[in-house]
Amino acid sequence: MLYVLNMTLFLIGLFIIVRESNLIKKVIGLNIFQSSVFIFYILISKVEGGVPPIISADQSIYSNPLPHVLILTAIVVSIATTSLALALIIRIKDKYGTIEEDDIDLG
Amino acid sequence: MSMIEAILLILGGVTALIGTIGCFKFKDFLSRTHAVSVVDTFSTLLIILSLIIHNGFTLLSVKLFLILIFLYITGSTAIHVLTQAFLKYSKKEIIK
Amino acid sequence: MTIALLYILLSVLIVISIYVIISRNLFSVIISTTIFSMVCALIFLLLDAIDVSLTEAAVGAGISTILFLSTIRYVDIIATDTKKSAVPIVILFFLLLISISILIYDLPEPGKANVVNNSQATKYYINNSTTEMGVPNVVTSVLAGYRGFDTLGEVIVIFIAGISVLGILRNTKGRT
Amino acid sequence: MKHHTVLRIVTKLIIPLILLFGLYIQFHGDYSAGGGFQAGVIIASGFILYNIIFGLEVGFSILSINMTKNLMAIGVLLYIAVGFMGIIQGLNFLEYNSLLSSSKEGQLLGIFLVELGVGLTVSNVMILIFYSFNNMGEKL
Repeated sequence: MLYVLNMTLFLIGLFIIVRESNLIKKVIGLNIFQSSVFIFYILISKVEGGVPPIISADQSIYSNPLPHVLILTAIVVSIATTSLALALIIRIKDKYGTIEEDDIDLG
Repeated sequence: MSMIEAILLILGGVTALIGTIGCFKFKDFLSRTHAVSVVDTFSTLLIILSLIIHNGFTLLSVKLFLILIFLYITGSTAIHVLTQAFLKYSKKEIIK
Repeated sequence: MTIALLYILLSVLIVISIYVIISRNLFSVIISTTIFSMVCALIFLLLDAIDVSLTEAAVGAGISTILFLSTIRYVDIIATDTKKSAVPIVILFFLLLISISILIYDLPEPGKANVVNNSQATKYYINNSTTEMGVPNVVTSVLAGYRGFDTLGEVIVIFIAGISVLGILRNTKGRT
Repeated sequence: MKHHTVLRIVTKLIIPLILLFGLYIQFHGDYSAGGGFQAGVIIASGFILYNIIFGLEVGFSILSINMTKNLMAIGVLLYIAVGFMGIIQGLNFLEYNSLLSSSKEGQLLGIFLVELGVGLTVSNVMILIFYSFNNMGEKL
Protein backbone atom coordinates (compact mmCIF):
# COMPACT_ATOMS: atom_id res chain seq x y z
CA MET A 1 0.00 0.00 0.00
CA LEU A 2 2.87 2.40 0.67
CA TYR A 3 3.88 1.98 -2.96
CA VAL A 4 0.38 3.03 -4.09
CA LEU A 5 0.60 6.28 -2.11
CA ASN A 6 4.06 6.83 -3.56
CA MET A 7 2.78 6.28 -7.09
CA THR A 8 -0.10 8.70 -6.46
CA LEU A 9 2.52 11.32 -5.62
CA PHE A 10 4.37 10.39 -8.83
CA LEU A 11 1.21 10.90 -10.92
CA ILE A 12 0.35 14.21 -9.21
CA GLY A 13 3.80 15.47 -10.16
CA LEU A 14 3.24 14.35 -13.74
CA PHE A 15 -0.20 16.02 -13.71
CA ILE A 16 1.30 19.36 -12.69
CA ILE A 17 3.91 19.12 -15.44
CA VAL A 18 1.30 18.31 -18.10
CA ARG A 19 -1.51 20.69 -17.16
CA GLU A 20 -0.04 23.85 -15.66
CA SER A 21 0.91 26.62 -18.03
CA ASN A 22 2.97 28.62 -15.52
CA LEU A 23 6.62 27.64 -15.95
CA ILE A 24 7.60 27.99 -12.27
CA LYS A 25 4.79 25.65 -11.25
CA LYS A 26 6.00 23.24 -13.91
CA VAL A 27 9.45 23.22 -12.29
CA ILE A 28 7.87 22.61 -8.87
CA GLY A 29 5.93 19.70 -10.38
CA LEU A 30 9.22 18.31 -11.65
CA ASN A 31 10.61 18.54 -8.10
CA ILE A 32 7.64 16.61 -6.70
CA PHE A 33 8.09 13.99 -9.42
CA GLN A 34 11.78 13.59 -8.54
CA SER A 35 11.03 13.36 -4.82
CA SER A 36 8.61 10.49 -5.38
CA VAL A 37 11.29 8.57 -7.26
CA PHE A 38 13.78 9.22 -4.43
CA ILE A 39 11.29 7.94 -1.84
CA PHE A 40 10.71 4.81 -3.93
CA TYR A 41 14.43 4.02 -4.00
CA ILE A 42 14.80 4.52 -0.25
CA LEU A 43 11.67 2.42 0.47
CA ILE A 44 13.10 -0.65 -1.23
CA SER A 45 16.47 -0.21 0.50
CA LYS A 46 15.01 -0.53 4.02
CA VAL A 47 15.72 -3.84 5.77
CA GLU A 48 13.54 -4.80 8.70
CA GLY A 49 15.43 -4.69 12.00
CA GLY A 50 18.33 -2.94 10.29
CA VAL A 51 20.16 0.18 11.43
CA PRO A 52 21.75 3.04 9.42
CA PRO A 53 24.79 1.74 7.49
CA ILE A 54 27.52 2.87 9.87
CA ILE A 55 29.54 -0.15 10.93
CA SER A 56 29.72 -0.77 14.68
CA ALA A 57 30.79 -3.81 16.66
CA ASP A 58 27.44 -4.75 18.19
CA GLN A 59 25.29 -4.71 15.04
CA SER A 60 25.01 -7.21 12.23
CA ILE A 61 22.01 -6.11 10.09
CA TYR A 62 22.29 -2.88 8.12
CA SER A 63 20.03 -1.20 5.59
CA ASN A 64 21.22 -1.34 2.01
CA PRO A 65 23.72 1.53 1.44
CA LEU A 66 23.86 1.41 -2.35
CA PRO A 67 20.53 3.23 -3.10
CA HIS A 68 21.50 5.84 -0.47
CA VAL A 69 24.63 6.69 -2.46
CA LEU A 70 22.72 6.96 -5.74
CA ILE A 71 20.00 9.20 -4.25
CA LEU A 72 22.51 11.35 -2.33
CA THR A 73 24.18 12.42 -5.54
CA ALA A 74 20.86 12.64 -7.41
CA ILE A 75 19.48 15.22 -4.92
CA VAL A 76 22.45 17.54 -5.39
CA VAL A 77 22.30 17.13 -9.18
CA SER A 78 18.56 17.90 -9.06
CA ILE A 79 19.16 21.24 -7.38
CA ALA A 80 21.74 22.09 -10.05
CA THR A 81 19.31 21.26 -12.87
CA THR A 82 16.50 23.17 -11.11
CA SER A 83 18.67 26.26 -10.95
CA LEU A 84 19.42 25.88 -14.67
CA ALA A 85 15.66 25.72 -15.38
CA LEU A 86 15.07 28.83 -13.26
CA ALA A 87 17.80 30.70 -15.14
CA LEU A 88 16.10 29.77 -18.42
CA ILE A 89 12.76 31.04 -16.99
CA ILE A 90 14.31 34.42 -16.19
CA ARG A 91 15.70 34.55 -19.74
CA ILE A 92 12.25 33.73 -21.19
CA LYS A 93 10.67 36.48 -19.10
CA ASP A 94 13.34 38.87 -20.36
CA LYS A 95 12.73 37.99 -24.00
CA TYR A 96 8.94 37.43 -24.21
CA GLY A 97 7.63 39.39 -21.22
CA THR A 98 5.64 36.50 -19.74
CA ILE A 99 6.17 33.08 -18.21
CA GLU A 100 2.73 31.67 -19.05
CA GLU A 101 3.17 29.00 -21.68
CA ASP A 102 -0.15 29.84 -23.36
CA ASP A 103 0.66 33.53 -23.74
CA ILE A 104 4.14 33.26 -25.24
CA ASP A 105 3.99 34.74 -28.72
CA LEU A 106 6.61 33.09 -30.88
CA GLY A 107 5.77 35.09 -34.01
CA MET B 1 12.41 5.11 29.97
CA SER B 2 11.66 6.55 33.36
CA MET B 3 8.50 8.32 34.48
CA ILE B 4 9.96 11.85 34.40
CA GLU B 5 11.13 11.54 30.80
CA ALA B 6 7.73 10.32 29.65
CA ILE B 7 5.90 13.11 31.44
CA LEU B 8 8.24 15.75 30.01
CA LEU B 9 7.91 14.35 26.50
CA ILE B 10 4.10 14.24 26.64
CA LEU B 11 3.95 17.77 28.10
CA GLY B 12 6.21 19.02 25.29
CA GLY B 13 4.01 17.42 22.64
CA VAL B 14 0.81 18.79 24.18
CA THR B 15 2.18 22.33 24.40
CA ALA B 16 3.33 22.20 20.77
CA LEU B 17 -0.16 21.04 19.79
CA ILE B 18 -1.75 23.91 21.73
CA GLY B 19 0.50 26.38 19.94
CA THR B 20 -0.49 24.99 16.55
CA ILE B 21 -4.20 25.18 17.42
CA GLY B 22 -3.69 28.78 18.49
CA CYS B 23 -1.99 29.54 15.16
CA PHE B 24 -5.15 28.42 13.37
CA LYS B 25 -7.72 29.79 15.84
CA PHE B 26 -6.63 33.41 16.22
CA LYS B 27 -7.77 35.98 13.68
CA ASP B 28 -5.00 38.58 13.96
CA PHE B 29 -1.48 38.10 12.56
CA LEU B 30 0.28 39.43 15.65
CA SER B 31 -1.61 37.23 18.11
CA ARG B 32 -0.93 34.22 15.87
CA THR B 33 2.84 34.79 15.93
CA HIS B 34 2.63 35.41 19.67
CA ALA B 35 0.91 32.08 20.27
CA VAL B 36 3.39 30.17 18.13
CA SER B 37 6.56 31.79 19.48
CA VAL B 38 5.77 31.58 23.20
CA VAL B 39 4.58 27.98 23.11
CA ASP B 40 7.36 26.91 20.74
CA THR B 41 10.07 28.06 23.15
CA PHE B 42 8.57 26.09 26.02
CA SER B 43 7.89 22.86 24.10
CA THR B 44 11.44 22.66 22.67
CA LEU B 45 12.80 23.16 26.20
CA LEU B 46 10.65 20.30 27.56
CA ILE B 47 11.40 17.86 24.73
CA ILE B 48 15.16 18.44 24.72
CA LEU B 49 15.28 18.28 28.54
CA SER B 50 13.61 14.87 28.37
CA LEU B 51 16.13 13.65 25.79
CA ILE B 52 19.06 14.94 27.88
CA ILE B 53 17.78 13.06 30.95
CA HIS B 54 17.39 9.94 28.82
CA ASN B 55 21.01 10.06 27.61
CA GLY B 56 22.66 10.91 30.90
CA PHE B 57 25.85 12.97 30.99
CA THR B 58 27.45 12.12 27.62
CA LEU B 59 28.69 13.91 24.50
CA LEU B 60 25.24 13.49 22.94
CA SER B 61 23.68 15.53 25.75
CA VAL B 62 26.13 18.37 25.13
CA LYS B 63 25.17 18.34 21.45
CA LEU B 64 21.47 18.44 22.37
CA PHE B 65 22.13 21.41 24.65
CA LEU B 66 23.89 23.23 21.79
CA ILE B 67 20.88 22.48 19.56
CA LEU B 68 18.63 24.05 22.21
CA ILE B 69 20.72 27.24 22.31
CA PHE B 70 20.80 27.46 18.51
CA LEU B 71 17.02 26.99 18.28
CA TYR B 72 16.45 29.72 20.89
CA ILE B 73 18.62 32.23 19.01
CA THR B 74 17.28 31.54 15.51
CA GLY B 75 13.64 30.99 16.43
CA SER B 76 13.21 34.22 18.32
CA THR B 77 15.05 36.13 15.58
CA ALA B 78 12.79 34.65 12.90
CA ILE B 79 9.64 35.70 14.78
CA HIS B 80 11.12 39.18 15.34
CA VAL B 81 11.86 39.61 11.62
CA LEU B 82 8.38 38.36 10.64
CA THR B 83 6.73 40.89 12.94
CA GLN B 84 8.96 43.71 11.69
CA ALA B 85 8.06 42.84 8.11
CA PHE B 86 4.37 42.80 9.02
CA LEU B 87 4.58 46.24 10.65
CA LYS B 88 6.44 47.65 7.67
CA TYR B 89 4.44 46.16 4.80
CA SER B 90 0.96 45.52 6.23
CA LYS B 91 -0.50 48.60 4.54
CA LYS B 92 1.16 48.07 1.18
CA GLU B 93 -0.21 44.53 0.66
CA ILE B 94 2.95 42.93 -0.73
CA ILE B 95 1.31 39.50 -0.77
CA LYS B 96 -2.19 39.50 -2.19
CA MET C 1 4.80 1.88 14.33
CA THR C 2 7.25 3.09 11.69
CA ILE C 3 4.94 1.87 8.93
CA ALA C 4 1.95 3.79 10.39
CA LEU C 5 4.06 6.94 10.62
CA LEU C 6 5.15 6.47 7.00
CA TYR C 7 1.51 6.26 5.89
CA ILE C 8 0.73 9.55 7.67
CA LEU C 9 3.77 11.34 6.26
CA LEU C 10 3.11 10.17 2.67
CA SER C 11 -0.50 11.38 3.01
CA VAL C 12 0.83 14.77 4.15
CA LEU C 13 3.00 14.87 1.03
CA ILE C 14 -0.04 14.17 -1.17
CA VAL C 15 -2.06 16.92 0.55
CA ILE C 16 0.77 19.41 0.00
CA SER C 17 1.05 18.51 -3.68
CA ILE C 18 -2.74 18.92 -4.15
CA TYR C 19 -2.39 22.36 -2.57
CA VAL C 20 0.32 23.11 -5.15
CA ILE C 21 -2.18 22.27 -7.91
CA ILE C 22 -4.97 24.45 -6.45
CA SER C 23 -3.07 27.53 -5.29
CA ARG C 24 -2.48 30.38 -7.73
CA ASN C 25 -0.12 32.39 -5.53
CA LEU C 26 3.48 31.46 -6.38
CA PHE C 27 4.78 32.66 -3.01
CA SER C 28 2.65 30.21 -1.02
CA VAL C 29 3.41 27.46 -3.54
CA ILE C 30 7.15 27.92 -2.93
CA ILE C 31 6.77 27.94 0.86
CA SER C 32 4.71 24.73 0.68
CA THR C 33 7.47 23.17 -1.42
CA THR C 34 9.83 23.88 1.47
CA ILE C 35 7.50 22.02 3.85
CA PHE C 36 7.39 19.20 1.28
CA SER C 37 11.18 18.89 1.42
CA MET C 38 11.22 18.81 5.22
CA VAL C 39 8.62 16.02 5.32
CA CYS C 40 10.67 14.13 2.71
CA ALA C 41 13.72 14.46 4.99
CA LEU C 42 11.68 12.99 7.85
CA ILE C 43 10.67 10.02 5.69
CA PHE C 44 14.31 9.36 4.72
CA LEU C 45 15.28 9.53 8.40
CA LEU C 46 12.65 6.93 9.32
CA LEU C 47 13.93 4.64 6.57
CA ASP C 48 17.52 4.62 7.95
CA ALA C 49 18.96 6.88 5.24
CA ILE C 50 20.58 9.51 7.47
CA ASP C 51 22.98 10.88 4.84
CA VAL C 52 20.16 11.36 2.35
CA SER C 53 18.04 13.01 5.03
CA LEU C 54 20.77 15.51 5.84
CA THR C 55 21.23 16.33 2.15
CA GLU C 56 17.51 16.78 1.53
CA ALA C 57 17.14 19.07 4.57
CA ALA C 58 20.08 21.24 3.50
CA VAL C 59 19.31 21.33 -0.22
CA GLY C 60 15.51 21.25 -0.40
CA ALA C 61 14.76 23.56 2.49
CA GLY C 62 17.80 25.81 2.27
CA ILE C 63 19.22 26.49 -1.17
CA SER C 64 16.17 25.57 -3.27
CA THR C 65 13.87 28.04 -1.46
CA ILE C 66 16.40 30.85 -1.84
CA LEU C 67 16.71 30.22 -5.58
CA PHE C 68 12.95 30.08 -6.14
CA LEU C 69 12.43 33.28 -4.13
CA SER C 70 15.20 34.98 -6.11
CA THR C 71 13.39 34.01 -9.31
CA ILE C 72 9.94 35.35 -8.38
CA ARG C 73 11.45 38.80 -7.96
CA TYR C 74 11.51 38.99 -11.75
CA VAL C 75 8.11 37.47 -12.62
CA ASP C 76 4.44 38.00 -11.72
CA ILE C 77 3.56 36.53 -8.35
CA ILE C 78 0.03 35.44 -9.39
CA ALA C 79 -0.25 32.60 -11.91
CA THR C 80 -3.17 32.79 -14.35
CA ASP C 81 -5.57 29.87 -14.66
CA THR C 82 -5.02 27.47 -17.54
CA LYS C 83 -7.56 27.06 -20.32
CA LYS C 84 -6.87 23.32 -20.66
CA SER C 85 -9.61 21.03 -19.37
CA ALA C 86 -8.50 18.78 -16.53
CA VAL C 87 -11.06 16.00 -17.12
CA PRO C 88 -9.30 13.91 -19.84
CA ILE C 89 -5.95 14.12 -18.05
CA VAL C 90 -7.51 13.03 -14.73
CA ILE C 91 -9.27 10.05 -16.38
CA LEU C 92 -6.04 9.02 -18.09
CA PHE C 93 -4.10 9.27 -14.86
CA PHE C 94 -6.66 7.22 -12.93
CA LEU C 95 -6.30 4.43 -15.48
CA LEU C 96 -2.52 4.72 -15.16
CA LEU C 97 -2.75 4.57 -11.34
CA ILE C 98 -4.91 1.43 -11.47
CA SER C 99 -2.54 -0.33 -13.86
CA ILE C 100 0.51 0.65 -11.80
CA SER C 101 -1.20 -0.56 -8.62
CA ILE C 102 -1.81 -3.97 -10.20
CA LEU C 103 1.85 -4.23 -11.18
CA ILE C 104 3.04 -3.10 -7.76
CA TYR C 105 1.68 -6.19 -6.00
CA ASP C 106 4.69 -8.10 -7.30
CA LEU C 107 7.05 -5.92 -5.25
CA PRO C 108 8.08 -7.13 -1.77
CA GLU C 109 6.69 -5.44 1.34
CA PRO C 110 8.85 -2.51 2.51
CA GLY C 111 11.37 -3.74 5.06
CA LYS C 112 11.13 -7.37 4.02
CA ALA C 113 13.04 -6.96 0.79
CA ASN C 114 15.90 -9.32 1.45
CA VAL C 115 16.14 -9.65 -2.32
CA VAL C 116 18.00 -6.36 -2.54
CA ASN C 117 20.26 -6.94 0.42
CA ASN C 118 21.37 -10.32 -0.85
CA SER C 119 23.13 -8.84 -3.83
CA GLN C 120 26.83 -9.61 -3.86
CA ALA C 121 28.03 -6.02 -4.23
CA THR C 122 26.21 -4.74 -1.14
CA LYS C 123 27.45 -7.63 0.97
CA TYR C 124 31.02 -6.94 -0.16
CA TYR C 125 30.74 -3.23 0.70
CA ILE C 126 29.36 -3.87 4.20
CA ASN C 127 31.85 -6.61 5.06
CA ASN C 128 35.02 -4.97 3.75
CA SER C 129 34.55 -1.24 4.33
CA THR C 130 36.34 -1.13 7.69
CA THR C 131 39.09 -3.62 6.86
CA GLU C 132 40.00 -2.23 3.41
CA MET C 133 39.46 1.50 3.92
CA GLY C 134 39.13 2.09 7.67
CA VAL C 135 35.92 4.06 7.10
CA PRO C 136 32.95 2.95 9.25
CA ASN C 137 30.37 4.95 7.29
CA VAL C 138 29.63 2.69 4.31
CA VAL C 139 27.90 5.46 2.36
CA THR C 140 31.09 7.56 2.34
CA SER C 141 33.31 4.65 1.40
CA VAL C 142 31.05 3.63 -1.49
CA LEU C 143 30.62 7.25 -2.62
CA ALA C 144 34.28 8.22 -2.68
CA GLY C 145 36.05 4.86 -2.82
CA TYR C 146 34.30 2.00 -4.53
CA ARG C 147 32.20 4.16 -6.86
CA GLY C 148 34.58 7.09 -7.21
CA PHE C 149 34.28 7.23 -10.98
CA ASP C 150 30.50 7.67 -10.69
CA THR C 151 30.92 10.57 -8.27
CA LEU C 152 33.43 12.21 -10.62
CA GLY C 153 30.71 12.30 -13.27
CA GLU C 154 28.20 13.82 -10.85
CA VAL C 155 30.64 16.54 -9.79
CA ILE C 156 31.29 17.40 -13.42
CA VAL C 157 27.51 17.63 -14.02
CA ILE C 158 27.20 20.15 -11.16
CA PHE C 159 30.20 22.10 -12.51
CA ILE C 160 28.65 22.29 -15.99
CA ALA C 161 25.30 23.40 -14.54
CA GLY C 162 27.08 26.26 -12.74
CA ILE C 163 28.85 27.33 -15.95
CA SER C 164 25.57 27.18 -17.89
CA VAL C 165 23.71 29.39 -15.39
CA LEU C 166 26.54 31.90 -15.65
CA GLY C 167 26.41 31.82 -19.45
CA ILE C 168 22.61 32.19 -19.63
CA LEU C 169 22.29 35.05 -17.15
CA ARG C 170 25.27 37.03 -18.42
CA ASN C 171 23.28 38.34 -21.40
CA THR C 172 20.10 38.94 -19.38
CA LYS C 173 19.04 42.37 -18.17
CA GLY C 174 16.69 41.06 -15.47
CA ARG C 175 13.86 43.58 -15.80
CA THR C 176 11.49 43.33 -12.85
CA MET D 1 19.11 46.04 5.42
CA LYS D 2 21.04 48.72 7.28
CA HIS D 3 18.58 49.34 10.11
CA HIS D 4 17.84 45.78 11.25
CA THR D 5 20.10 45.77 14.30
CA VAL D 6 18.85 42.49 15.79
CA LEU D 7 19.19 40.67 12.49
CA ARG D 8 22.74 41.92 11.90
CA ILE D 9 23.96 41.01 15.37
CA VAL D 10 22.38 37.55 15.30
CA THR D 11 23.83 36.92 11.85
CA LYS D 12 27.30 37.84 13.06
CA LEU D 13 26.76 35.45 15.95
CA ILE D 14 25.59 32.41 14.01
CA ILE D 15 27.65 32.53 10.80
CA PRO D 16 30.76 31.10 12.53
CA LEU D 17 28.56 28.35 13.96
CA ILE D 18 27.18 27.49 10.50
CA LEU D 19 30.66 27.38 8.96
CA LEU D 20 31.97 25.29 11.87
CA PHE D 21 29.09 22.84 11.46
CA GLY D 22 29.81 22.63 7.72
CA LEU D 23 33.49 21.83 8.40
CA TYR D 24 32.46 19.22 10.99
CA ILE D 25 30.18 17.55 8.44
CA GLN D 26 33.01 17.66 5.86
CA PHE D 27 35.80 16.17 7.97
CA HIS D 28 33.78 13.86 10.21
CA GLY D 29 31.99 12.27 7.27
CA ASP D 30 34.03 9.07 7.59
CA TYR D 31 32.61 8.25 11.00
CA SER D 32 29.07 9.68 11.01
CA ALA D 33 26.55 11.07 8.54
CA GLY D 34 28.05 13.59 6.18
CA GLY D 35 30.44 14.15 3.34
CA GLY D 36 31.42 16.62 0.69
CA PHE D 37 28.01 17.21 -0.88
CA GLN D 38 26.21 18.10 2.36
CA ALA D 39 29.11 20.18 3.70
CA GLY D 40 29.34 22.17 0.48
CA VAL D 41 25.66 23.06 0.61
CA ILE D 42 25.80 24.07 4.30
CA ILE D 43 28.87 26.28 3.85
CA ALA D 44 27.27 27.89 0.79
CA SER D 45 24.13 28.65 2.79
CA GLY D 46 26.28 30.42 5.41
CA PHE D 47 27.83 32.67 2.74
CA ILE D 48 24.41 33.30 1.17
CA LEU D 49 23.02 34.39 4.55
CA TYR D 50 25.89 36.87 4.88
CA ASN D 51 25.21 38.23 1.40
CA ILE D 52 21.48 38.63 2.06
CA ILE D 53 21.95 40.53 5.30
CA PHE D 54 24.94 42.75 4.51
CA GLY D 55 24.45 43.29 0.79
CA LEU D 56 26.20 41.92 -2.27
CA GLU D 57 28.91 44.61 -2.35
CA VAL D 58 30.22 43.62 1.07
CA GLY D 59 29.93 39.95 0.07
CA PHE D 60 32.01 40.49 -3.08
CA SER D 61 34.85 41.94 -1.02
CA ILE D 62 35.08 38.62 0.84
CA LEU D 63 34.49 36.15 -1.99
CA SER D 64 34.45 37.72 -5.46
CA ILE D 65 32.86 36.17 -8.55
CA ASN D 66 36.25 35.43 -10.09
CA MET D 67 37.33 33.69 -6.90
CA THR D 68 34.26 31.39 -6.94
CA LYS D 69 34.88 30.55 -10.60
CA ASN D 70 38.50 29.62 -9.85
CA LEU D 71 37.68 27.63 -6.71
CA MET D 72 35.00 25.51 -8.36
CA ALA D 73 37.40 24.59 -11.14
CA ILE D 74 40.09 23.79 -8.55
CA GLY D 75 37.71 21.35 -6.84
CA VAL D 76 37.13 19.32 -10.01
CA LEU D 77 40.85 19.45 -10.85
CA LEU D 78 41.76 18.18 -7.37
CA TYR D 79 39.47 15.19 -7.89
CA ILE D 80 40.96 14.39 -11.30
CA ALA D 81 44.51 14.90 -10.00
CA VAL D 82 43.95 12.33 -7.25
CA GLY D 83 42.72 9.97 -9.97
CA PHE D 84 45.83 10.52 -12.08
CA MET D 85 48.15 9.84 -9.13
CA GLY D 86 47.19 6.18 -9.54
CA ILE D 87 47.98 6.16 -13.27
CA ILE D 88 51.41 7.74 -12.71
CA GLN D 89 52.40 4.88 -10.41
CA GLY D 90 51.18 2.21 -12.79
CA LEU D 91 47.79 1.43 -11.25
CA ASN D 92 44.23 2.14 -12.36
CA PHE D 93 42.53 5.54 -12.51
CA LEU D 94 41.25 6.57 -9.03
CA GLU D 95 43.07 3.77 -7.22
CA TYR D 96 44.15 5.23 -3.88
CA ASN D 97 46.41 2.42 -2.68
CA SER D 98 49.57 4.07 -3.96
CA LEU D 99 49.13 7.45 -2.28
CA LEU D 100 50.89 6.41 0.92
CA SER D 101 53.12 3.50 1.90
CA SER D 102 50.39 1.53 3.65
CA SER D 103 47.38 0.65 1.56
CA LYS D 104 44.75 1.44 4.22
CA GLU D 105 46.15 4.90 4.97
CA GLY D 106 46.38 5.56 1.25
CA GLN D 107 42.66 4.82 0.92
CA LEU D 108 41.88 7.19 3.84
CA LEU D 109 43.95 10.00 2.31
CA GLY D 110 42.35 9.44 -1.09
CA ILE D 111 38.82 9.62 0.31
CA PHE D 112 39.75 12.77 2.28
CA LEU D 113 41.11 14.56 -0.80
CA VAL D 114 38.21 13.50 -3.02
CA GLU D 115 35.64 14.71 -0.49
CA LEU D 116 37.54 18.00 -0.21
CA GLY D 117 37.32 18.47 -3.99
CA VAL D 118 33.60 17.67 -3.99
CA GLY D 119 32.96 20.12 -1.13
CA LEU D 120 34.89 22.94 -2.86
CA THR D 121 33.04 22.45 -6.14
CA VAL D 122 29.55 22.17 -4.67
CA SER D 123 29.85 25.14 -2.29
CA ASN D 124 31.30 27.45 -4.93
CA VAL D 125 28.78 26.41 -7.61
CA MET D 126 25.91 27.19 -5.20
CA ILE D 127 27.41 30.59 -4.28
CA LEU D 128 28.01 31.38 -7.96
CA ILE D 129 24.40 30.50 -8.85
CA PHE D 130 23.17 32.79 -6.07
CA TYR D 131 25.40 35.62 -7.32
CA SER D 132 24.17 35.14 -10.90
CA PHE D 133 20.51 35.25 -9.89
CA ASN D 134 20.89 38.50 -7.99
CA ASN D 135 23.49 40.38 -10.00
CA MET D 136 22.85 40.02 -13.70
CA GLY D 137 24.29 41.56 -16.80
CA GLU D 138 27.78 42.85 -17.41
CA LYS D 139 29.02 42.42 -13.84
CA LEU D 140 29.23 38.63 -14.05
